[in-house]
Amino acid sequence: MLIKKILISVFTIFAAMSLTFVLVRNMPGDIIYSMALDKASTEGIPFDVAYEEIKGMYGVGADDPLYVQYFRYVANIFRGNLGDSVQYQIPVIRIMFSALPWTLLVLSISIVLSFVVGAIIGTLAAWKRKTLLESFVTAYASITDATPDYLTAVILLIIFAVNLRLFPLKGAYNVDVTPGFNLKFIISVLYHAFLPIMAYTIENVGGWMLMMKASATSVLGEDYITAAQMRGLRERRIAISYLGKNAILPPFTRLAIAIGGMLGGSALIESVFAYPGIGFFFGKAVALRDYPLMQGLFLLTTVGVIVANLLADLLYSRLDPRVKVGE
Amino acid sequence: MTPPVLQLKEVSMVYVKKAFLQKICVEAVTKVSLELRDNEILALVGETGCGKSTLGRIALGLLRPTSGKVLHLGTDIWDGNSRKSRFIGQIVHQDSYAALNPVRTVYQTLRAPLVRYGTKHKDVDEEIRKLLEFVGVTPPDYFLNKYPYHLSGGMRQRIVFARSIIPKPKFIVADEPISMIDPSLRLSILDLMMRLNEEFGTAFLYITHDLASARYLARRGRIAVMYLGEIVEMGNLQEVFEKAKHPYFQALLSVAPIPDPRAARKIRPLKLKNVELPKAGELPSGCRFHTRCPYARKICTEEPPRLREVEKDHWVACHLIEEVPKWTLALER
Amino acid sequence: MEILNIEDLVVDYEVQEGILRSVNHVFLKVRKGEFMAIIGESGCGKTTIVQAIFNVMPSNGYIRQGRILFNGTDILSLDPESQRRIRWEKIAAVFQAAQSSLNPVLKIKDQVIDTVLDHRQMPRVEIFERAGKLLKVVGLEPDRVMNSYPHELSGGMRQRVVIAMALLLDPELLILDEPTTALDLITQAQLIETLQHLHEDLSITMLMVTHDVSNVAKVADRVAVMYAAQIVEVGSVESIFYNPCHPYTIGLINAIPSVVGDLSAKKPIPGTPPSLINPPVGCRFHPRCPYASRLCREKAPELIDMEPDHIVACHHRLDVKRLQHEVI
Amino acid sequence: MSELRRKRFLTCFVRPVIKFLRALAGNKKACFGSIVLLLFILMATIGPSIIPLDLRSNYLERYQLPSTKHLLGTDFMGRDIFQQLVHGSRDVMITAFLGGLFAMLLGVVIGSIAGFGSRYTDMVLMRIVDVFLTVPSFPVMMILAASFRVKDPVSIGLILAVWSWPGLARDIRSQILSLKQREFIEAAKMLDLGTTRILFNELVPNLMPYITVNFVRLVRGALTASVGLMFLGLIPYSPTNWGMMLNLAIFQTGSIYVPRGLFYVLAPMGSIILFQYGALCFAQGLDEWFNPRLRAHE
Repeated sequence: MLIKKILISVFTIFAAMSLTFVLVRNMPGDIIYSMALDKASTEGIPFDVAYEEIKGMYGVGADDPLYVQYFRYVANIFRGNLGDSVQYQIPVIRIMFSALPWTLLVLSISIVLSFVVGAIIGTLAAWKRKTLLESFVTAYASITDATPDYLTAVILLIIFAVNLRLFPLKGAYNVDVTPGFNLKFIISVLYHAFLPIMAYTIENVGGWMLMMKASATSVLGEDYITAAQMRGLRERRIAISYLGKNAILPPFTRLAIAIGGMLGGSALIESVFAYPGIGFFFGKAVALRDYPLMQGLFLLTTVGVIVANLLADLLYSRLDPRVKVGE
Repeated sequence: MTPPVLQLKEVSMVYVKKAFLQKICVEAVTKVSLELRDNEILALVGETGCGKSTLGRIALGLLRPTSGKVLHLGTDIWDGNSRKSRFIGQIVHQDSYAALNPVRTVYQTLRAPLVRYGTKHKDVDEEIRKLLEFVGVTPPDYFLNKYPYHLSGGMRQRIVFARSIIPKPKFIVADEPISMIDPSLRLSILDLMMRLNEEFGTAFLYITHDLASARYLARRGRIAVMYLGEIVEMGNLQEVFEKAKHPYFQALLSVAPIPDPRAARKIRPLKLKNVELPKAGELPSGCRFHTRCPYARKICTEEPPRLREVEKDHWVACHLIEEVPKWTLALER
Repeated sequence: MEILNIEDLVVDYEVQEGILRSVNHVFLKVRKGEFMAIIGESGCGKTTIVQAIFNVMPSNGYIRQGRILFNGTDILSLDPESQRRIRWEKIAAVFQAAQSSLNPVLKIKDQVIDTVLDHRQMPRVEIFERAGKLLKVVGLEPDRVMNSYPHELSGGMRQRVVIAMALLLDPELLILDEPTTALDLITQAQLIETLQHLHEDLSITMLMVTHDVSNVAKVADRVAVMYAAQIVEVGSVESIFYNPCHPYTIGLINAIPSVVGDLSAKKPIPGTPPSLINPPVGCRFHPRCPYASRLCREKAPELIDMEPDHIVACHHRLDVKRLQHEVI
Repeated sequence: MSELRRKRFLTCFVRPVIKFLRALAGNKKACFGSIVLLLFILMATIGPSIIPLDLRSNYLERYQLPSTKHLLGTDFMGRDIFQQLVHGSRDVMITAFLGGLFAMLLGVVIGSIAGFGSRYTDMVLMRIVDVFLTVPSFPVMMILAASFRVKDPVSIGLILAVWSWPGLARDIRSQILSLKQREFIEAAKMLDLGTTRILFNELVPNLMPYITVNFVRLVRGALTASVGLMFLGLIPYSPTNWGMMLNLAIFQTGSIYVPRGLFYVLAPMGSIILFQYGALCFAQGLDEWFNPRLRAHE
């Protein structure tokens, strides 16, 4: 199974690369025109020369057969050469590395937070039937499900940043702190990450609660729960090792998809908070038609989702003894 | 002499399971030869996983055997790559709920095949009423617009039987038709099968793990006992039940529940060497029962026994027929 | 001396269509040391009785009234902690579909440890020793089984694991709820034999709940027959099988084919079991009963002593008995 | 004959509709949901022809609070917010509907081909579905929107659909595979009822619940995504589009910093959330209506 998964992942990465290859190949002519114009003015070379150079850089209109172009393109990617950003005039790879940590920080905290909180509340709601908690879970999940994540972010921004001024409006840390491993910096980072994390968490926790509640409800109908009660086990033990351990499995399989969704939506949320992660730059790149940057960040997002997928699979096989990796 | 409605000649079914870097062959059915004569009831008994359901599906032409021939009324139904003839048999499944389309009413369920088999539109309503009356779903008008989930298991199974006789099949394969029905109603379904057999001359292949019901239904018919994909004993039902010869069938009979306290307490189960069935894909060599058989000898581990006719219409596949103690079930209450 | 005494138990389920009374004024006594069986068809309420004894009703089930006396104390009136303590220490069970009554994500040994530790303080070594002994009693290899996950064992093996777990705390009463369903004939027979041995050797009181008339005939000392949420006849196994007095009992025994004896008198009971949401008025069996009269349609019969240790709920029990003997 | 036809017509078409309407009336959530959806549909269809749109700037009336003159107040240029909302709704609704429709069609067609096709076709299609499911959809939509410079609702709908069908395709495929195994299909085959009949009388009615409920889900997703693209300013589009209103309010004019300008943000936001909530309730109602039948077995 693991080998199959890895093969599919490799295949997916190639599919994503091919997609960007086709996109770059079909770049509208006026984009190259404006890129050349930029290059000509910044480097002080004639427009014609710049135009040809840009075309050469992306292999647009080259005479080589398509497969040679594709091969060259893939080879470049593996060498880490993703070209220069049109807008920032620096290698794409540098932007990727500067943006990635911020996105990872916010996403990892949000996913863990929302999953854990959602799982606990969902299980409790299923365990204690017909209580206020159950109606709360349903209502909360419906409302957050009806609210697109970027609107949640906008609401948080308006309330906490604009009006209450409790949190900053933009950025990842204060300009007056020195980046590095010092308390001031860490506090500043967390302070700035707070609203984005909240936006993701508030948005996602409802889904987890609902999923966990449904899963726990169905587990509660299983014979082994009744059997455990008949065996006179303590409630706490039944709730944790009999109900919880089993109920967490189906939501867990959705974890990878959720990570994909969050990474995909990061363009919106990070833009709302002007938080300099992958999504923020991606949004900018698309809006300004910065093709090299767009392509690099898109590949990075895809690889990120695939790695998250594989990690989730590995973790799952540790949770469920019925699944064996390698079989 | 007309050919039998169904004839299986050396039929085998091998499934290939692809696991990681290896292929596992699972033999579900091995060289089974069987005959279902016109108007006959044949009970096919065996435990879970012995291949009896697979054999039933092969008999109908729903599955193509990996080797061997399936003949319906004397003609080979598999020719070249596809099934040649139309189905002359019908199937009745164990789960009557799954056998009926959940979104269609009783009327809709029966109407389609009636129209397909030539009933005129104006006669359809009348025909459906007649059918329902016949299978004991009365009063018919009450049931016409019911959905399957409105009905009890017994009623659903009757409707399944009603549907299955519409094309006037030569034979019906009934795969555990009563195992999901309340005990007090089981005989009524068996009685219905007997009535269909008598009035329409439909032959039945009754697949079951319940020996007592096989004995009830096929009292004038025959029985075939399967173990791990092979037929180990076969013949006239009365004869086979009275003079069971294969140790496996003896063991089954010795543990078959009897609804009579004194008789039930008298019979001691035949002690087997091993209670667990061998794993699928790891069939024992020689006689497949030798791992559990209390009488097994060296020859049993080496050579597979052939099915031999030991008495008139009584076939047994065992090397040690003469040595296995005689079995009698002549127990009075 | 009764070990278990159920008095006037009423259990309802709230379902979409209304109120389903699954157990309707049931009285039942189980004596110390006996093997008692309750026979009834699916949905007649027999499993609900077991759930009520353990007080583990599904979320839509409610015990409306009645007492369940175990050695004289009403279990239902105890506080939750005392109820929990009685479960498994005094009353253990092997459930319907025992194969699925093990937690799939825990090894057998962990489930054994959980079960013991929630009732007694005991060092792990001792628990293992005791569990090992019991697993041997039911015919399993302790080392292999203890380190397995449930899905690594066959259905029959899991069933035996559950039986061994039931004996962990030396219960006085063992309840068997359809212990043999979904098992092959040979495995079934072996299981029944194991249970009989346990009953005789350890003198545990057994209460078996099943629809399998034949198994009851083999193992039970006394039998209670249940129809449509009510008990209709209780007596010794001999009197139920050879001298049944309720038309339903007669019909049920007649409806079960056998691998021995005459089959010509076998016939099904006409009609279908009633819905428990709108059960028939009067005697609940009257729509299917050949002896039904106006009285049966109007008034529900009560359980009345026919002879010592044989009670029947039928208005026409005397006629039924006479007619039965004439037929035979 | 005609009597029979009439009867059949009644059982096939009229009765289910009546039943459905009754079920809607009986289910509070579904009732609420369908009323909300109906209001939005009315707003999108006849709204723009009743309510005039005046996009001229009027600096004297900037950031007005709601009043009888301006139902939802005015924006940074003194234009009526309610008018913009109504006129924007048409494009938003059409885009969402088309996006959902295209995705549904793609999902159903590809899922059916995989479900009914040979093992090889199935395998190839499922690998493709895996790829589509792994690569997050919103970035792809962003790239497509940027590359193709879309303007009209049909092509935006297509772009939204290109990456949102695989979930449904996979569901449909597994439904078909499991239905194909079901005994009643086997029985129909043995009765020789014919492929068309088996397909349309036996299979499709069992798939309808999944398709309808998923359609609502896809429309909701398309609305969120299309507004999101507009919100990031990736689609050049009319200024009355709700996403554009949000974009203008948050990124360009700073209306969120003006307390009186809040209505300019809240109006499109509220509309989106209300629509989503209505559709959610409607879908849940549908689900409840379809499911008791399927659950009745247990």
